[in-house]
Amino acid sequence: MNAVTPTPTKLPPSQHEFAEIIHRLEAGGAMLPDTPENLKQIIGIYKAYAVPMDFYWRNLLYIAERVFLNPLPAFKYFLPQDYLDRHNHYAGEDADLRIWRGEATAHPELLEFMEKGEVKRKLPKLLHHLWHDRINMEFAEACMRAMFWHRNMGGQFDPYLDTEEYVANADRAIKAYFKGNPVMLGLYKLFPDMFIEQVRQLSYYSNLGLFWEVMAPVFFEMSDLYDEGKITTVPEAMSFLVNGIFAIAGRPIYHHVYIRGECYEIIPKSKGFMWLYEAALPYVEAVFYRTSPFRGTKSYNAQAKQVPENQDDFHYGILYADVFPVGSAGIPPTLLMQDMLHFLPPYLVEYYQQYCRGGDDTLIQLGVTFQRSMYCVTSAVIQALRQALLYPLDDPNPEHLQANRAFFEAQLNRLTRPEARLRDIQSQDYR
Amino acid sequence: MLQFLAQTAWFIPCYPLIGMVLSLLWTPSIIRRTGPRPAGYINLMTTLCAFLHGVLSFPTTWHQPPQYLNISWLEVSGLTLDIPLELSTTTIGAGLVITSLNLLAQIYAVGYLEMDWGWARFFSLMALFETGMCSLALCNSLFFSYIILEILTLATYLIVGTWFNQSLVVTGARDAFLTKRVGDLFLLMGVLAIFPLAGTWDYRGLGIWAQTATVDPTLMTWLALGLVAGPMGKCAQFPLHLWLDEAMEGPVPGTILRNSVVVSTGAWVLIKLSPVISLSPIALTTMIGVGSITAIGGSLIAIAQIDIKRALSYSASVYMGLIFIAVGTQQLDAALLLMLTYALAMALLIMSTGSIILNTITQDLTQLGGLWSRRPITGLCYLVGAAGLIGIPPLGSFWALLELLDGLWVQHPLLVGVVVLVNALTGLSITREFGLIFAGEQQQMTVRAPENFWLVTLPTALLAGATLHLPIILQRLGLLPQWSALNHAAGLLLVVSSIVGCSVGVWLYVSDRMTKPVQLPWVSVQNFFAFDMYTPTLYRSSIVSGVDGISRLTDWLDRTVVDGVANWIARTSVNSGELLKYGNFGQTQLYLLTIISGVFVITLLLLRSLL
Amino acid sequence: MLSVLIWFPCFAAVIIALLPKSLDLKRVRLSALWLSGITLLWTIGLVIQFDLSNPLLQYQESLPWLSDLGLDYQLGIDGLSLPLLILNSLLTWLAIYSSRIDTKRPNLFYALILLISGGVAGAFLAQNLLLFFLFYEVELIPFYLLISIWGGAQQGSAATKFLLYTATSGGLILAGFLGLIWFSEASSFAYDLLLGQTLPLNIQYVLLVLLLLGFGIKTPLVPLHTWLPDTYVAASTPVAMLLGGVLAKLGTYGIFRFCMPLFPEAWSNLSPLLATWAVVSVLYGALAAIAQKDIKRMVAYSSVGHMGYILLAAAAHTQLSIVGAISQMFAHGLILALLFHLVGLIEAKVGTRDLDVLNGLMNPVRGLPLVSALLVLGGMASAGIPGLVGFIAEFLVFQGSYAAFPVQTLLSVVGTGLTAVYFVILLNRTCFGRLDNSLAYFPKVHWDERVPALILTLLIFILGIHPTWLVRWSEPTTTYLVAEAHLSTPAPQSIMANAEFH
Amino acid sequence: MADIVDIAVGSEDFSTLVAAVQAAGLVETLKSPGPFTVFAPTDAAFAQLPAGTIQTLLQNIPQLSRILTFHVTPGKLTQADLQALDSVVSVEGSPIPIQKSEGFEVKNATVVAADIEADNGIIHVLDRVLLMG
Repeated sequence: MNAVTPTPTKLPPSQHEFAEIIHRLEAGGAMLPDTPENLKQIIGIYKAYAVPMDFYWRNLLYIAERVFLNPLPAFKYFLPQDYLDRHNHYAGEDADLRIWRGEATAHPELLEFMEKGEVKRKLPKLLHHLWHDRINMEFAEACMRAMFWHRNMGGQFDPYLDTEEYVANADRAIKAYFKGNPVMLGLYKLFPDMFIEQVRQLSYYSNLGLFWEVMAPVFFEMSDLYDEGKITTVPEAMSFLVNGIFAIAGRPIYHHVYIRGECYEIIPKSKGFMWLYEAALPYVEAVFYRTSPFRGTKSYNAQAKQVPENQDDFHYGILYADVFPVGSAGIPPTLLMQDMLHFLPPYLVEYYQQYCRGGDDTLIQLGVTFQRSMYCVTSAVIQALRQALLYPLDDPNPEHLQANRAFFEAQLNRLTRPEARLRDIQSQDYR
Repeated sequence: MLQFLAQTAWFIPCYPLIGMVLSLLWTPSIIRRTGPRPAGYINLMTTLCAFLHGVLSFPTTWHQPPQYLNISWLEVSGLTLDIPLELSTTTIGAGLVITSLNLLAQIYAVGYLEMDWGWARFFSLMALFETGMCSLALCNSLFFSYIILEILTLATYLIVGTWFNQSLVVTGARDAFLTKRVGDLFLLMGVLAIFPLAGTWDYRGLGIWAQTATVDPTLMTWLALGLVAGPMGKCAQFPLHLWLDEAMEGPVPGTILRNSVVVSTGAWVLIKLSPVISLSPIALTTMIGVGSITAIGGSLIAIAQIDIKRALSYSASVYMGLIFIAVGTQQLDAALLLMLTYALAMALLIMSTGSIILNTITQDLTQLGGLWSRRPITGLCYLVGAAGLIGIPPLGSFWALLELLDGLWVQHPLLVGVVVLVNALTGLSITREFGLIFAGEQQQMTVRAPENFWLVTLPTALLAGATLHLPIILQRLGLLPQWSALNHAAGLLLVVSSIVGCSVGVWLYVSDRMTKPVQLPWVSVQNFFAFDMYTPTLYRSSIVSGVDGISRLTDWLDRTVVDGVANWIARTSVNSGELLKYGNFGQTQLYLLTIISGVFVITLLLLRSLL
Repeated sequence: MLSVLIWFPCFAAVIIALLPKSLDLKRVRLSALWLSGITLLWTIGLVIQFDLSNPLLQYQESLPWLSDLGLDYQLGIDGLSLPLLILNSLLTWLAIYSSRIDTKRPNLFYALILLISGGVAGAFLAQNLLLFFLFYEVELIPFYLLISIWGGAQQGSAATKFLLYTATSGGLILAGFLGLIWFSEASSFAYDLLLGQTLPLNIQYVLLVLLLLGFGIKTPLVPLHTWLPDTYVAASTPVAMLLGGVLAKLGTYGIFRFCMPLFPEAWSNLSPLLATWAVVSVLYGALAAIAQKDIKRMVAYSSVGHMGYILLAAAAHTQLSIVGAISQMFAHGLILALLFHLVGLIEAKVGTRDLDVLNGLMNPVRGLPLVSALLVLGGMASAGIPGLVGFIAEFLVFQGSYAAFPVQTLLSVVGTGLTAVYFVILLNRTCFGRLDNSLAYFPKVHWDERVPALILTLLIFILGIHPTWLVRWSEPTTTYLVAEAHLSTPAPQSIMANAEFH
Repeated sequence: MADIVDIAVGSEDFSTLVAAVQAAGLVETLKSPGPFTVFAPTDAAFAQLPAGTIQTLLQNIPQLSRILTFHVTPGKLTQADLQALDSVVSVEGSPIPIQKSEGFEVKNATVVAADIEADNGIIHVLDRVLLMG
């Protein structure tokens, strides 16, 4: 068992700018201070995040597996019933590993929202869609595109997309998909790379879908445990995540396509791609750290040089983002905040009522909460990496402890940039 | 039915207006529990209605004399301000171009801005532009044209400012507003000055007046220059061209509309005013001069830009410059035709490059490359747009430029040279962009670059189709010259210049022969154009610092001299230092009040004795 | 009929003042709102019955008072005063609406505001010079108290300055009136009696200059304006709305009612000078506004500039320009009240008016989005963007004045350009930009606080799109004014003068 | 002499490892001539992994074999050979860093028993399961 029991550190105090946080990490804590208020916020937001995520992963897989190369996918967000009924591999009776004790099909709150929406009226799906009373799948796709575009973030998934084996697999699927469609086949003949590139993107749809399939039950379970009083501190919440990361690390990442009932394995499970290396770590890097500058905050003018020249230098993810403009133009996270707004647990709704503008600025208050919660998730990733690649926190060997510290410091160095929100979340007044 | 639609064509601008008002529901505080996308859908629908209305009423106007309508607006002290409308093939045709481009731009925006939350504001502004431009097309009065241009100036400010959190957007919006406003105010001066002379603002009336008018030449020159200055700002002509560059901070879908049709609004007014302006030879020469400088300078600047959007924005100024030349030499038909062919080609170029920007993140031409094999549709659309922009037969602009050349051929050989040179330079400029984006090696940012999804790609492809079909439509409408009537020499010259320009572009930027980035041997010359001939610096050191300095001086005068003297008088006249400590309410103030009341009463008593 | 507009507010003021001190703050405000609402309704009633075809005074009332003094209680209303009366009643109501719920000493506060409303109405209605002067002076004290008791920083000095300037203004006007009586040997201060006087030209000059200086202070015109920025800035929001929206109009009203018709020859001869003075005011106000760092001060200086247009129109005194000027008075009243209201809201929520601190208020969730949107509209209306009420008023002024003073008119057009400059600076700094994270915890704006702004915006829009409703009130009167008051268009100065409006 | 698999089967400490190798179908490979250097985590090392980790891997054979092949490197490298190197490349493809510390440490694991010779290679016993990254 992973035991993040706090131990008194045997090393001299760290000289790092975030020494206090490093000591907290060395004691098995998180970057987020351990207060009941923080705990309530992050657990509540995990719950609110997990419900739309339950939609995201199903829809992502639907697009990767069924919609595939449809040139006019106007209805790609209209999820068919079998994808809503599709069993999550980590929840329900028949789970591979039962992380959440709830059911394996789509979450009931999600189903209710899809049916009645925020207008609380049962209307045809299309009307809900047109009224923008729906889950913002665009956000999930943007996360996927961030992973796809940044590509070079460890793991073997991305290099595989450039292999001849992959191209051959994709070629078979493309030809099968467009069978009997001479126009598209002709176009494929003319511009094969265009289609292959699309399939690569679809493989990332699958990748992210499989990643989130795991995270949704993890968050649901955390919410349930908190409601039952079984998670009482932020480090406990974090270690639940760390355990989850390990438990699920070996989950295969693949891309299957179903064309006329037949399965085409574009990326077969036998490639051995793993959830941790090929999905989770690239996801954290691409979405939490990098993404790309919001057009509403940075100029893309080439002469202004506000956008870095190297993808490595991109630091615009949720750990850095300024949440305050949420709701205005050019600030993409608004889509996610809006999605979470529908599913806030009552205690968070009540909590937000007490501060700032009460119900009026929930979108931003929950955005800040989300930022806090993602600092907790990042802490879990850092602790998990430390556990996997380095040494236990109570290791008797001071050299090992020093190695741990060097690792923590290296991780936090990325968060010393002025725009990082690590400083802000240390205080409860940032909301 | 069709007749009814044709008669009610004045309603075309009202559809987008309805859309605009409805989409205000989603701006802050009204509908907030659900997202803002319906605002976009509503505007798409209203634009579609406007477009269909135009399409259906267009054929009935064909070969018919223009219809004139008057809508009364204001009548005051002998000044009657009716809104005169002209419903004719040209005006409804212009409305069609506007609504169709806006329709495509809005579909494009639904895709391009799918991650954006500012839909209501953005789409309502797109609708406002559509309303404004359609009414400008229909409206037949200088006064109302001025009103519309001024409202569009405000709309430009707001639409460039869509992403107002970003600092360069803020300055860009400011500069766009102020530059256009400067032009507008000159136009307003012209509007004010022409009325006492002509007694009307109706374009028809002005035309009739201009035939017989005898005005003091100096006055006429100033008046005509004022009337030209307004369109100069709108058309981003030198020296009022800077705003278009900065306006590129706005979202791409807005740019599509702005660079293709909004900039032409000025040219449209200019064409309408051309009988008046032609009363002043100096104004005509100025127009030709400004147009030529902008056309040549702009194409050189465009070649030196590293930002895709900016390179194209300077090409917009260039073509507006050509239109200035056309109007300046009284080639109104050529000007109108060029406006049409240019609008489609430029919109297409912006759409296809916008599609690149959307998912390769960077706008920097030096960071792109190697996209052809994976983005062939966008690449083809770009090529169609490029071919449609410069003089390559049989696409649209070839005919427009040919008509222009034909008109210049005999009397203005120098201008023929200018047009041909500009055509070649633009050819070079757009092949350069093509080479840097699509040819060459993949770079970091272009390794993963799939073709965009249908909401972005489909409107681009549709527009490419329209650009390709434009010559056929022109042929049907009888707007293309007969083969026998062609000026073959001019045509040949034009084709050769296009080929030369493009070949140089291909040689430098598409083939592997040259190392990128291509450097001129003279860095200072390259920088001179890359930094827009240093006009921003020039502005900062002249007008901006001038206004700033004078305003500071005024403020200083106000604080020290004016206020100081007043205080000094007060102090000495009341002659009580204590009284004027300007302290809190206290005895002194009470004292003062008593004095005033006393004076008041005494005056009354005095009066009694007086009378 | 008309007396109600004067005495009902005064009566209301007494009631409010006598309300028990223990009464809830909200109740006091609400009663003031109701009472001023009744005045507003009464005004609307007058408007409905107003005979548009009659260019002369209507609803005349006349009571002998101190006839020995030549002071009789003579009231009347025409197309010049009607829009201003509406403005007065409307802005009083809105000012009370926009007062803070927690205003201290509410009884006195609202009583004073109502008193002002009655007094201003009196000044606009008075058809006796001395009566006008009495009402004109009577404003002074309540305003003084309102500024010095409820004002912001430096309210004491600002209030004193206000008092000194306006007292001087009153003195000059009184001197002018007395001189007029003295020299014309009239038996009374009755306006219609004096209208026909024919004084020697040099005496006309002296008296006209006295009156112009007096009204020029109130308007204000450069360089008599320095009380204005201090006073407007120190005054609380409702008081600033009244000061800028209504009180300043007393000055311009005086120019049109007294200076122009009483001394027609002198006026015609001086008008080129006046037009130049107007341009100086316009440009000076705009330039000074550009340099301000305090948004309230900026708006205050904008007022100096805009008053210049009215003087320009008065100098040109063509029919069109006068209609334009009256429209401009009304439009400016609406716009300035809106701007002061919004600036007040921003100050109340954000806690600062400093352009260097404010930023990003357009942000839809944490900013003040609606306030910002309306501020954009207000600023643009002030800068004369068409479709809003400011444009048509300014345009009529320009078109009307161009025939008489082309150069001055064109320079004033430059002034509107400069207006655009400072409003864009203001909007860019306050509404656009990034919200400062450490500051962005403003309290929310309640619907209640937005109502005055929304009403004003609606009017600005409606009158901008349908300006007939704005100009029709004053048109017959101006026709009459220009025709009857022996005013002829000044000697042709340029070839423009062959202008004919048809 | 016994091959690598035989040695592992014969020891009490490697029951998890052996089960995993069998499940992953790597028995044949490890019986082949090789030679291989195998870093063999003990049962205690596997037990340190959080609950569910092994279960998930056993359900997903390709992933399991990827982890296992990360513990194997081609060639027969003794402690002395290894300590001369900075890292070796595993059969999985990722590098395995060799620590330059006092003891014999492979990545973050300590070698509890080194240089167990087999027919087709050599075994080093680890106190911790190695993970890529």
